[in-house]
Amino acid sequence: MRRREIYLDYAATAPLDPAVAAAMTDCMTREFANPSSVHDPGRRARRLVENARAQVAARVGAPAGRIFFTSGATESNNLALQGVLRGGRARPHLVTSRIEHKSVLDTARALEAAGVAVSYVDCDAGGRVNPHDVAAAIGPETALVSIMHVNNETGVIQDVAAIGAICRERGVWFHVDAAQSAGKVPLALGDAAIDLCSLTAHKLCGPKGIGALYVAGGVLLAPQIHGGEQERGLRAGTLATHQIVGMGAAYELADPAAEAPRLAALRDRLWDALRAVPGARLNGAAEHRSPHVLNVTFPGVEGESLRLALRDLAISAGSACAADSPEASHVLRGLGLSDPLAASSLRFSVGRFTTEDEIAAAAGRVAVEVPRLREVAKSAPRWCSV
Amino acid sequence: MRRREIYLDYAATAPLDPAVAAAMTDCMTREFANPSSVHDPGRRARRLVENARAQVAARVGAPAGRIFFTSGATESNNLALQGVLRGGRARPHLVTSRIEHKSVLDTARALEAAGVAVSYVDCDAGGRVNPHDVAAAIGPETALVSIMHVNNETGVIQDVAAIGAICRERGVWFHVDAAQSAGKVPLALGDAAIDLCSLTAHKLCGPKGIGALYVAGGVLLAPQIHGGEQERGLRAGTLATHQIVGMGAAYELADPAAEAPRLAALRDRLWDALRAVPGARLNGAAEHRSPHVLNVTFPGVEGESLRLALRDLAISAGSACAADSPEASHVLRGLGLSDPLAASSLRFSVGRFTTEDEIAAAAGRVAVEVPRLREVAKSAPRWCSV
Amino acid sequence: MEYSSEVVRRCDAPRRVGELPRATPGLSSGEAEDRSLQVWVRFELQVQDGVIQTVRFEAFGCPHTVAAADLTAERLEGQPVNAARRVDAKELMRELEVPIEKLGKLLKIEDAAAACVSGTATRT
Amino acid sequence: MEYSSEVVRRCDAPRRVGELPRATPGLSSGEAEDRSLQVWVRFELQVQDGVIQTVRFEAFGCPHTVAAADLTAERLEGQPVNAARRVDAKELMRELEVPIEKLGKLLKIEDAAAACVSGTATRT
Ligand SMILES: Cc1ncc(COP(=O)(O)O)c(C=O)c1O
Ligand SMILES: Cc1ncc(COP(=O)(O)O)c(C=O)c1O
Repeated sequence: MRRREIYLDYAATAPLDPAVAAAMTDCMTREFANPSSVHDPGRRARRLVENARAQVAARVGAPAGRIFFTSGATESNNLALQGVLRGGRARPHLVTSRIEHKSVLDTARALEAAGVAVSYVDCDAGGRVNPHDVAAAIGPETALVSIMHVNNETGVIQDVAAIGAICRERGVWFHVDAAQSAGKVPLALGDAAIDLCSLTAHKLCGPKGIGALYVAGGVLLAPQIHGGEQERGLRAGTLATHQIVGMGAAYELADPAAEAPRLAALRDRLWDALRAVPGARLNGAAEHRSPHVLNVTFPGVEGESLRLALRDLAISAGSACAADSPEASHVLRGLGLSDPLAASSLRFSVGRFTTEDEIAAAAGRVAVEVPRLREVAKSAPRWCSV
Repeated sequence: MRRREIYLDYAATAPLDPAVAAAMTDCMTREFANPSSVHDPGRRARRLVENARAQVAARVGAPAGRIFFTSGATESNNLALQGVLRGGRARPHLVTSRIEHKSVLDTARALEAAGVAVSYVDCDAGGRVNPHDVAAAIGPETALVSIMHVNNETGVIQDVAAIGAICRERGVWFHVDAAQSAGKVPLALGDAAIDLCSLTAHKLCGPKGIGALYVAGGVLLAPQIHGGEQERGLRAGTLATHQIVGMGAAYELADPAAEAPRLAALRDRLWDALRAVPGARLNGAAEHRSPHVLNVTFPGVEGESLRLALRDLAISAGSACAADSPEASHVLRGLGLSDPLAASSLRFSVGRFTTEDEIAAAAGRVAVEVPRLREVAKSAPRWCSV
Repeated sequence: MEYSSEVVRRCDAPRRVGELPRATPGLSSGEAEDRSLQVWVRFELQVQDGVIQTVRFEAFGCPHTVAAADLTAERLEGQPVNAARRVDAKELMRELEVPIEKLGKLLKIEDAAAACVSGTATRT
Repeated sequence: MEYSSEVVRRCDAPRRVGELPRATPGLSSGEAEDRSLQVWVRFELQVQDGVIQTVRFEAFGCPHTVAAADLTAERLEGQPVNAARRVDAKELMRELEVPIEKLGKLLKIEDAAAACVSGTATRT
């Protein structure tokens, strides 16, 4: 028998908070009408939607009217990038980084195929994008800069304030993918030099399949999903009231001031235990980190075998979207890791329901399996561990 | 005090079936992992997703591997049309009808702005599109024909078999918007001459915010939401397990053979009562109708005032997506109704939880309010009622 | 569309709907319409000694139009006949909380009331 | 990635991991690698009278590679030495239910075993 499952993959997704589930169940069973219908039950559903919009807006410091619901941060990222760059206006140039989430990078690639020029800024060995590099990449044709707030693999926080200031100065719109950071790292969109910001519910103990795009006043976006007047014409489709209610509840519940220190303590405790494993290395700058992610390389241990050995831990090699792909993480390679080292890395991510016992148990399991697997490859050539 | 609310707007959306809600709640509280994660909880979530895919596929007579989840039929319609016509291949011509859902018509309009030629076929006074008109509109440049199965305002069923046969013969792909029909009007996609078919859960007592696109083998679609390998690269974004489970349960539960006759009986009973109101006219051919929709014009009664008077009935003027817009229904105008007559029309739609008492009560209310409002406009000029 | 409770109340039970008997002394009527806005309004006034005694209306229009016509009919009673020229759509909108996009319709109430005293209107 | 229960069992507790003592009589070893696939495999055989007596392996690779190396080591024991030339990756794949995209890695098992008897390989 395997030990009880330990879930340390909050950066992939998080369990629903019971309070969120209760709000959703209540909505699902009571208010089923279409929020776009003008009859009474439709209006009641609409009020739930608008209440949730206000909850999300309050958490990210934005006016409610600037929050537009989507099916998740993937769609929000697509809408931000395609909405600006497929808008048919001039300035067909996008600046982004090499360590963005696939939903930004693949969209950038699709835009390239459609004739948009894209500049990919590198990060440093600590996983940070230098604002000066962004400034250098901006040209007269640049319409948009897209840089994530917190990286999903390393937890590294980018300096979106400095990058935003540069964008303002250069008259370029700035999109921030805040899928990982919202509710964990403070973000006040109304005051920030940020024009577009992608949000999602499921990383914050809310439901999967619902997210939002913050669109600052004055930003012109071409809708990508047409039909119907929902979300003021920016995103058509029947509003999923229970999903929106769930996102609202999750954002209202999230209390970064209280939760971030607790998560950081769990993460640090885990790293304290794991650094005792010989050769273990932390990926990403130790400062500037979101409290919930820890990415560690165990040189000389093949990644897939390590994950199988640690299958009682729900952890991940990189992002879940590419979990089954054999390619090494583009993020870790962006930090300068070799393919074998990138593959020998594990992402641990903690969250609301993570306990100290789970952290201790997980560290204990890693401390057993890494040396055992190194035994299997004891005489392996040097390239396996550098 | 108003009477108890009577919900007759199933074509806008339907309440969750309690069995669907139970399946979703179970999933929400137990299996929260990301279905793309390779660890055990991720795999369990993946199995739930694949089980639901099979349930949906079975209901529409398609192989499970040809069903791709989206956020709803609006997105599916967008993906089908944009995916074919923005694919960068030749043949930039789309054939559709004037009475499609806004998510098809607005997408067609967006494609026109991007240089695609679009032909809009008219319907006859009964709301049916003549397959010969579709044939006549197809040219050498035509890539896709998009015709809905059941119209959301009139309930009229289009002859998708005949249209599909024409498309096959002419070597053109055929997309069917089956948002209203799935689970109510028989549809066996595997055997039909249909290449793309849009589905949604919420019209069938499933959750809002989840749908699917059926894509026949060999059909090439350009993804519209990029990033991540979900849905075999056709639609990125974290899969919303509970939503997908809900859709699967809803499609499995739906039993058109048993439900369609019951709905048709309710609808016919309502029409029997309403036709007693002087001047009441049925919109849409009496044959070829989905069992759940009844669209009636009450000439000489202004629509908005009628809806206010009948506010204890949750019914609609047209589609919910445009419920708040002052424009007359494009569908009813397509059938040849004048603006005042289109505006004087009501859509009643019945569903799983509609009772005979509700039908009787609704008919009674209409029979009171229509004559009362006609009194207010007794000497109104002729244009108000023709 | 949102309606103020006053609009709802008046639509549910308008108090001055109908026509005055043809033989009514001092009867005048006026109407106005805008087909593109799908609105038609008619007032009938009974005037005696320059003072409006009784008002009746009919309307084909949205709830705001019906409520505003009902309110106008009520207000005109007891006023000097010239008041019919001075019906103010903007004031009706404020009082009944009518959204601005309905202004065009409410202007027909001004026109119909004014037509009662302009002498040009006859019953259609 | 899905693993057959046999793969999981062998990865959890491979039975022939390690090295034979340097002084073992009849010791031969062979290894193979593919850096682009991130796989390295080494076998050591103790051969006596033309028969493989004992086999040990080491591997840096995915679970399928490790399991297949363990199975190969086990199978070779008691076989004539030429069996090391006839390890069949396809057969290992069938037996362990290895997906086709892993074939390249398993071919390195063939190579490493064969290298033991080709006389070219030495311990690195
Ligand atoms: C940084 C980042 N951006 C975007 C996404 C996509 O969000 P969603 O799952 O809501 O589509 C994720 C997670 O999947 C993420 O970590
Ligand atoms: C015919 C038709 N197509 C498409 C849609 C859109 O479906 P969804 O609400 O799932 O986006 C609807 C209903 O809203 C519909 O009735």
